[in-house]
Amino acid sequence: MAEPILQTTDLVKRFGGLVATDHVSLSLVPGELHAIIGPNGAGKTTLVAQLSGEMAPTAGRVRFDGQDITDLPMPRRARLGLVRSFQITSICPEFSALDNVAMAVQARLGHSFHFWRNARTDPALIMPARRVLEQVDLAARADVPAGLLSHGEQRQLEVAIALATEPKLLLLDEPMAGMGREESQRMVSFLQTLKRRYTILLIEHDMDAVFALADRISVLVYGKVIATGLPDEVRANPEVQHAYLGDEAEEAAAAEAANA
Amino acid sequence: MSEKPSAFLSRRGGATTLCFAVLALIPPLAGWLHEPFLIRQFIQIMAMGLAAMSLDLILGYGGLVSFGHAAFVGLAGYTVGILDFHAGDGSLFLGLIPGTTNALIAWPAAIAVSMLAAALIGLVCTQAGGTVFFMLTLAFAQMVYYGFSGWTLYGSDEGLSMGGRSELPLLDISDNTNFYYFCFAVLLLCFLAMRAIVGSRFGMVLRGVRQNERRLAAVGVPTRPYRLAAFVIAGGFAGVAGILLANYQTFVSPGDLSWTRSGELISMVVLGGLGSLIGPVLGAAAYLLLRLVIGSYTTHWAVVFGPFLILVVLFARAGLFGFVVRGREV
Amino acid sequence: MRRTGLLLATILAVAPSAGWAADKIKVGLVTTYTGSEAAYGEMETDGFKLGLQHLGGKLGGLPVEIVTGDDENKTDVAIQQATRMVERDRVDVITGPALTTTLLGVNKITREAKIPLISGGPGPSVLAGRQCDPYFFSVGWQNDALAEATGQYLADRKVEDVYLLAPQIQAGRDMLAGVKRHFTGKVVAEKYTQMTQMDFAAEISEIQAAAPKALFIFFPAGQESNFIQQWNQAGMKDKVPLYTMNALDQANLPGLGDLALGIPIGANWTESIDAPINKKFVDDFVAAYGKIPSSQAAAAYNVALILDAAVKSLGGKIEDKDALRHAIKTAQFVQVTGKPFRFGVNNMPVEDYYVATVAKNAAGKPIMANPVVVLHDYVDVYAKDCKMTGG
Amino acid sequence: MLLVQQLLNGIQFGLMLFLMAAGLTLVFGIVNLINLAHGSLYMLGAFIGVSVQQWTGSYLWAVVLAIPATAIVGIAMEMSTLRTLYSRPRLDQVLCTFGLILFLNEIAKIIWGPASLRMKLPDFLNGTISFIPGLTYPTFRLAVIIAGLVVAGLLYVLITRTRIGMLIRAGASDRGMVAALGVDIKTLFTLVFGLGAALAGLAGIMAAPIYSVQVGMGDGIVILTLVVIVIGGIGSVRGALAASLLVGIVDTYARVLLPASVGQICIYVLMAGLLFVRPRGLLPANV
Repeated sequence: MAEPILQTTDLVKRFGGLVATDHVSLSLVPGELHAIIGPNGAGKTTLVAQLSGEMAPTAGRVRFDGQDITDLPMPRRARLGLVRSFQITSICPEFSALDNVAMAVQARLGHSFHFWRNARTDPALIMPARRVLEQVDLAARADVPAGLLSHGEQRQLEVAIALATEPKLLLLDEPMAGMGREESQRMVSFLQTLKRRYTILLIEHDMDAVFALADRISVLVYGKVIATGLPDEVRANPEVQHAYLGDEAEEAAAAEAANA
Repeated sequence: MSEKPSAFLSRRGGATTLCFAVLALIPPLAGWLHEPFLIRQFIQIMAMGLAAMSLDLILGYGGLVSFGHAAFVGLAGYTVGILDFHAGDGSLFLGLIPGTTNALIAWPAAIAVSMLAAALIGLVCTQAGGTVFFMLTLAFAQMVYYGFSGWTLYGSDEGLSMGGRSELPLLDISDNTNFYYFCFAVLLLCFLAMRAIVGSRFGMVLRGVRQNERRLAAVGVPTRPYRLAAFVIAGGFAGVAGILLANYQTFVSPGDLSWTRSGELISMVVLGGLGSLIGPVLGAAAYLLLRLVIGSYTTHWAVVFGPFLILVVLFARAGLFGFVVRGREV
Repeated sequence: MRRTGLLLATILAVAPSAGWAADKIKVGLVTTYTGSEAAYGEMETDGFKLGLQHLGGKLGGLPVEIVTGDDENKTDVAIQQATRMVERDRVDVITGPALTTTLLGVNKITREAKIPLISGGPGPSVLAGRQCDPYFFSVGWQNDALAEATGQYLADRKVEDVYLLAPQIQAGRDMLAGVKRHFTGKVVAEKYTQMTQMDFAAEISEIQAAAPKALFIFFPAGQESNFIQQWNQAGMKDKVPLYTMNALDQANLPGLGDLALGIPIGANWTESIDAPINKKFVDDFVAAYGKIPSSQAAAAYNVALILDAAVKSLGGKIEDKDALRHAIKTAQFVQVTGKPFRFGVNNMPVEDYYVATVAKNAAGKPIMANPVVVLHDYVDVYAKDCKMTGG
Repeated sequence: MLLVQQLLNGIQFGLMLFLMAAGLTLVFGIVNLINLAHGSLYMLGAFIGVSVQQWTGSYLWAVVLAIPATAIVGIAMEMSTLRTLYSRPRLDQVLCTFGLILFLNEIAKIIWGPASLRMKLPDFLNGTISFIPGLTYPTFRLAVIIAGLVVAGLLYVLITRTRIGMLIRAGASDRGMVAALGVDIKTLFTLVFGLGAALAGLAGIMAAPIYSVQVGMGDGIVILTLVVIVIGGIGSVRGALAASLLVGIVDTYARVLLPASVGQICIYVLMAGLLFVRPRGLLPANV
């Protein structure tokens, strides 16, 4: 197995008496699409915050691409290639879709202490940004202020912004949040096209999507990873079925067994 | 917002050109009306307008609510005034630096002082965001205010009177019309510079900071250095405005850097239109002319202006400039 | 286009009628109508108007137009008002500024514009010496001299030591320098406060601890009144005798009631000076405005008298500002104290300075009573430094 | 003795600031509004007090009537303008309340005139009191200290022991929760605002006999109050008390020990220094 690109060792986050992240050790190999699932309140958001650098862990380390990044803030991590998208759409609403993406390109190109040249006519920013918009099927909407895009389009833009930074690892925080069925399906097929080209850590609620996309799945319950493995292994894991899929699923499985 | 960018730009461009054209015609108009006072009034409008424009850079584009901007305006003014003072009696500033009335020395020094102060104050203030930023800028501005109001050598509360305007080679700015066109040129240059800045990569980051700071951090832009840089740049342009104001009055006083002056500057920016650069100049014109016109009918002009300001804030955020071009570039 | 139209309309609204008529004299009155020192503005306006009334509503035969401006006790505002009067209203002469602070601001404009400025009171040291200005006149007093009178009075009574307190402004420095000039005893301390300070608890505690034989204070009227009130509240009235100058007068005495009784005041004029012209002035003032005039009111009355004399000597031809200035300098008139008025070389008055004591008048109101001349026909110490150009 | 006396002066000034700061910080904590016009309420309290005294001839009546009157003005302010600002960006709040200052200053000028007015004290407050041999202190200033302490005590009880206080604390940290409790949140906000206004009015009426009462008297003090709030920790009443006393005492000593030119900067240097060490203030609110 190749050297893991992202690795956490015994990550712990406490809020007072509450343990939101409980000795989480994850490891992602380059090129894989790894999904994290878990019921509400399992600590997914807290985990993402620690991986992206918005929140400092109480204990444990995070390594990325051969470097300890535990103490680095979010922008530094992003420049190393660990880039996230947000569960709740986070765009610059007054900027056009193109501006939003160009901003990410600009960030990739290094510091922005350039004071004179007009950024909107700078081919170094605009060309790559247009390419990414084409990739996510938003080219036609490039000049529309992002705040006026539909919810689905905004979710696409959210991913496009992350892609434009040419990340080594994409941290997708519930990219399908709030989407309709059809939109979700489109997003799934889009993510399919990203698979293998990027290493992806997908945090998602939508089970169908996860099982359709993921190479490996980790299950987070009460801040603990209770299982990691291939989709089928995870699906079959009784502990997962009990803790995550709940009694209902167990009953269903039991009923299935009875019927058989 | 739905207008095509080209049409939109030309409309903005047209309005901006019109503003400058009107400003260029004020001196002949004043001559025609036999009203030299008009020239002086519009020098003040341009100088205050430039100060408001520089505030717009951080307020309108960067979303940084600074309530201490007048401090940077005043600091530059005081630098010019203090150098003039020492030139007058041949003494040394702090026993070290000789005074001068030469604009080529005094003015860069004044801008440097404003930028340096902005850097120091900004270093502390940009650490915090939002409310604390607002209160810190206010408090530091008060510190500067009390510093000068207690500095006996430079007139403390009574202010410091200059011997005359600074001396420029080739141009005699002690003449009001000359000085008017000089201010006009400075305003135009500063406007062009600031317009370039807000359109640049730096400007895009600055606007991004206002809209969604977290988003920028997530793509790898550490926002604080940019906020700080913007604060310093705005301080520098405020310094330019301060130089013009000090030369306009040939007098500087703590009143120039009081918090109410900062409040006036914010009012001008919002009145004219946030994030439009030229809008604040319109705002300054509106503010000062309203005060003059209403003030000539009643001394209680603030009774009208206070509620007017509130109404503009609540219902007409695009300001005067927005009223002219109907829309706002993003 | 709509906006351009609006702008033009505004400009036209701003512009007053052009040109000026030589058939009247336009007097700009810049003084303080707002804040703690607003009493000055009122006193001055009333004093000037009463003078005008006594002169039949005209100055040297010319009808008068008064333009007023509120300086809010701020130098920058005073400068703005003076600029407006010079450039927009085109006044012939400016008077008013009741405080040294604002006076110096206005002087900046009038000196440059070469328009006569006649002080309605203060005569700052900076305008009395080397930087004296041919276009500046004081028909009130020279700042230091008021305090010099008090200082002389303290010296005459062989008071051993004195504690000095004033705000950190030009007038404050003038006054304390004045007290020290003729005082022979020891100066316990010379303390300066912030210009706009209203609470003096800390200073009063300091003075209480220092236990001087005398305290001299100078503050503008509003602040002075605050100080005296707090001085009494702290029970200091009977412990350390308080001395001051005409910053304690009818501008603030009515509000203080009995609190100020017995305080000696250095002054160039008091309401109790026994001269027919003064009696008429005071009585008519009381009748017209329901209050006793203050030092500023008296000086403003002088302003009317001197302008009348000057314009008369010019036969109404006031367009030549240099001639007007000269006429003011050489104007012959009897000032409100009952003595012929005379300027020194520095355009400061050469006059008697008194020390009066606050006491009740027949109606039970506190007044500056029993004036005693301390300095006769006094030429201030700065006059020798003044080399006035243009005579 | 001098040191003790100056300490009392500092405490007296500090507690006056506290009356202002408590109201401002409460409003900030619960409705997240920066109200620059808080100083105008202080001014109105003083002016109303002077008017009442002119009618009735009594300082006590002035105190009794001016406080609720100021509260009513405050509530009117809240209901007419400020209410719409709660969800607005900071800039809007700052500007609108700045506009209010301009307006209220001018209104006061129209009603009470531009000249400053004086407030007279009744005889029993106008003397000195000697509570330790050798130490005399003005009775009125002592009364201010007592009033300040009493208010601090009442606020403590109000916030920690009563249902309203519980709601205030809850409202500061979680607005949704308070609404979920079935409390009319609008009324609560209005009440808190009224309370803040009443305290500002009390400060004004306490200040009136010491300072003179004039237009714009609140403009300076509101800035100082903001400094106090920042030092104390925004939204924290305990912090406001600690910071007020600190600022009052430092200001007093700075004024007598240092030349007038540097005295007033001290507070701001203190603030900058403190924030460097404790960016969230002395006693941050537990939000």
